[in-house]
Amino acid sequence: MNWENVSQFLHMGGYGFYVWGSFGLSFALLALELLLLSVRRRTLLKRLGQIQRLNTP
Amino acid sequence: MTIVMWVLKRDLLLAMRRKSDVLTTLFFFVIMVSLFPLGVGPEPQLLKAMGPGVLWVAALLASMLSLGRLFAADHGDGTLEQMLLCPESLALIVLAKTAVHWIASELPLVLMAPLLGLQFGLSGDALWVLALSLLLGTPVLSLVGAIGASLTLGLRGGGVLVSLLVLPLYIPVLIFGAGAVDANASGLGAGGHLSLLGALLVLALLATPKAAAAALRISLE
Amino acid sequence: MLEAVSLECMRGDRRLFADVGFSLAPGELLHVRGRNGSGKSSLLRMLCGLVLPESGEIKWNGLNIRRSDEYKHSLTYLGHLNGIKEELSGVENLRINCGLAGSDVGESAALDALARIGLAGREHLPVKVLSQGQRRRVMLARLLVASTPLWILDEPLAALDTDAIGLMRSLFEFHLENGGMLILTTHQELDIAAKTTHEIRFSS
Amino acid sequence: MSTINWYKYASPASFYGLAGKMIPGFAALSGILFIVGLYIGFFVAPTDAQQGEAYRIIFIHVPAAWMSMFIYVIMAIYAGIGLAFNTRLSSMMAQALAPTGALFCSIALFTGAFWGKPMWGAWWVWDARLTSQLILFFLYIGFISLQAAIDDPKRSDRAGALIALVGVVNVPIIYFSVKWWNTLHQGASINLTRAPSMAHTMLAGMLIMALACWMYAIAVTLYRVRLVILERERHSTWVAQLLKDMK
Repeated sequence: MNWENVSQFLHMGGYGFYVWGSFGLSFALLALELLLLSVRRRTLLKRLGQIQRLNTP
Repeated sequence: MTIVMWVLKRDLLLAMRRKSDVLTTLFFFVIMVSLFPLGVGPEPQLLKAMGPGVLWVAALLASMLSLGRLFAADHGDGTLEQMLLCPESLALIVLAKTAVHWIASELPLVLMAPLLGLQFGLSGDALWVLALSLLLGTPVLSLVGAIGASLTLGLRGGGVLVSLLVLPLYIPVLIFGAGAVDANASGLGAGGHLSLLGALLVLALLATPKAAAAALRISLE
Repeated sequence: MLEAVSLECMRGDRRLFADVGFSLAPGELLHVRGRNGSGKSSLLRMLCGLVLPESGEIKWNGLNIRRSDEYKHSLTYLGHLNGIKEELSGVENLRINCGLAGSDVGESAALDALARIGLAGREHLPVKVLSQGQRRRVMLARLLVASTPLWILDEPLAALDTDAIGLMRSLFEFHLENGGMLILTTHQELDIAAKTTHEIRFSS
Repeated sequence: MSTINWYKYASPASFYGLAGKMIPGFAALSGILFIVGLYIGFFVAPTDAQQGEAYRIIFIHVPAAWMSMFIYVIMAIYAGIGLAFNTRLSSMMAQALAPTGALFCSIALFTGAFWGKPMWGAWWVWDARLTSQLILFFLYIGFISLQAAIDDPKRSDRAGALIALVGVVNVPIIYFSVKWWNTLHQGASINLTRAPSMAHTMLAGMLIMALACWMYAIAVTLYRVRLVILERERHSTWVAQLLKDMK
């Protein structure tokens, strides 16, 4: 095991900001992509549903 | 006369009747280059180091701005459709048009560049290398630019879009072109850079007209 | 002989037309009618090979036009854009346009054609000083010197006066009598004598 | 043109359903691999003698850089197939891949900066790899904005394909020229990707993270291509039926 306790783990030998910044931002961006995609899906389905309701009286 | 000769004749005639277009590109280049000393200060050592890069970047931008004229007018008045229908390979026609475009909007820059290089304190040797590198490099810019120009025909915001498409592809030319002058200044000799530029030119001559012709077909459908 | 088999055209996700077919023999006329935006121009551009059909095939003398080298030599297409340059004179425009199409036309032949179409005295003026109708005539003058068997014309009579329309009609009839083929769209009613007249009418 | 209608075999309608079934598997695989990869990266791999703990950034940086290059090539291949054989589905795949590729490219860029600050003392150094990565990002942006600027889907597919192919031909030239430029101007000597003492565990961690990113990219691309299919095919009867079934 590399780390004796949590604070050492978070400290990353003095590079905590850079290491956690990298990983944090990376996964945040991936999560953002997923979020944007699900929003896009929802709006698309809503719009298609509306169009269909207009076309089938 | 063959069809390609007609294209050459026509485009040269048009370039001569629209001299102001030639001059606007040239003056854009001159103004661009003159802005840098005003921006970074007149320190001779710094200017001498920056000179080749500045001249090359300015040539890149001037070339990119002039791309709008390559096909847009012919697209607007329907001549481009006629060129697609004419019994001659479209790639050859694109090559002819690009050649005239280079003569009208890039050759003046190449001739003007050594003069502007004097403003940056480049030595006589460096000026020669600069002119030679531009002579070999700017045709590549026109050829690669033709692809971007034909892809963006008739699109809204086409001018900005073409820069996004084309500028990244210009990077190797910029590196070898400006590098040639630097290499000459540092005593390494510009031969390597210049031959790489020549290789790029041959590659571009072989490959880009076909790609631009395909792009024109896509854009006009 | 031009043959079109069940052509379909899509613009974006709108179907402009489907199942359009005809065959056109020498001396025959095809008149394409319909309102603006109904797909007339798209059909004409498709017949030239500028637009790929979504489905279907166009054949020239039995060969798909994409594979026929002869087709481009046989075709004269005039679109709704004039295809002429403002900075050049009428003669220059005419000679260059013919040159681009692969036929060299001499100075005197070009002058003659321009005179016949009613531009005598204006041959050497830059086109930008001419009126819309006169510019149209510069473009149409190509038909007077063209030797191609197939003409595809999109609204050739737009902006022309009655004299010029009469001239064009007799030119079309002359072309058809000599075994030419003609495909055109017009807004106005126009009686052209032809061996056979086909008609395609786009609704919607 | 009488090309074979390949899309009869890979029709968007049937692919829509297939993709929907494949997404959960790839997503789950990606999640598990991320956990394993991160565990190896942080708890198993030892501290680097020269770079200290900062080197652990490679576990995300290198996989992202690989993915960004890999996706660009795959995208160009799909786009090229779409252009050559007129297969709509492959053009849609190319369109769906681009944003994820650009995302990995930007991840590679800023993790490079996060590593550069403590190692080189500057957020950005004109190192050959970072510079090429930046240019690759520009190429992605060019592709995406060209496709976005064209309304007609057919023209958009073909124009995008052409610029992607031109880009893919140029990438080696660009990479070579940047490298040449960098050696002439004496770039930074330590390199992020050449961790001096690459232990086996480090390599394993990096590969597993790369695999995780790969699975993620597949899942997200399939998800996005489903949306693209729905948008493009919104007038077809099968989409209408699908919407009815959803209610």
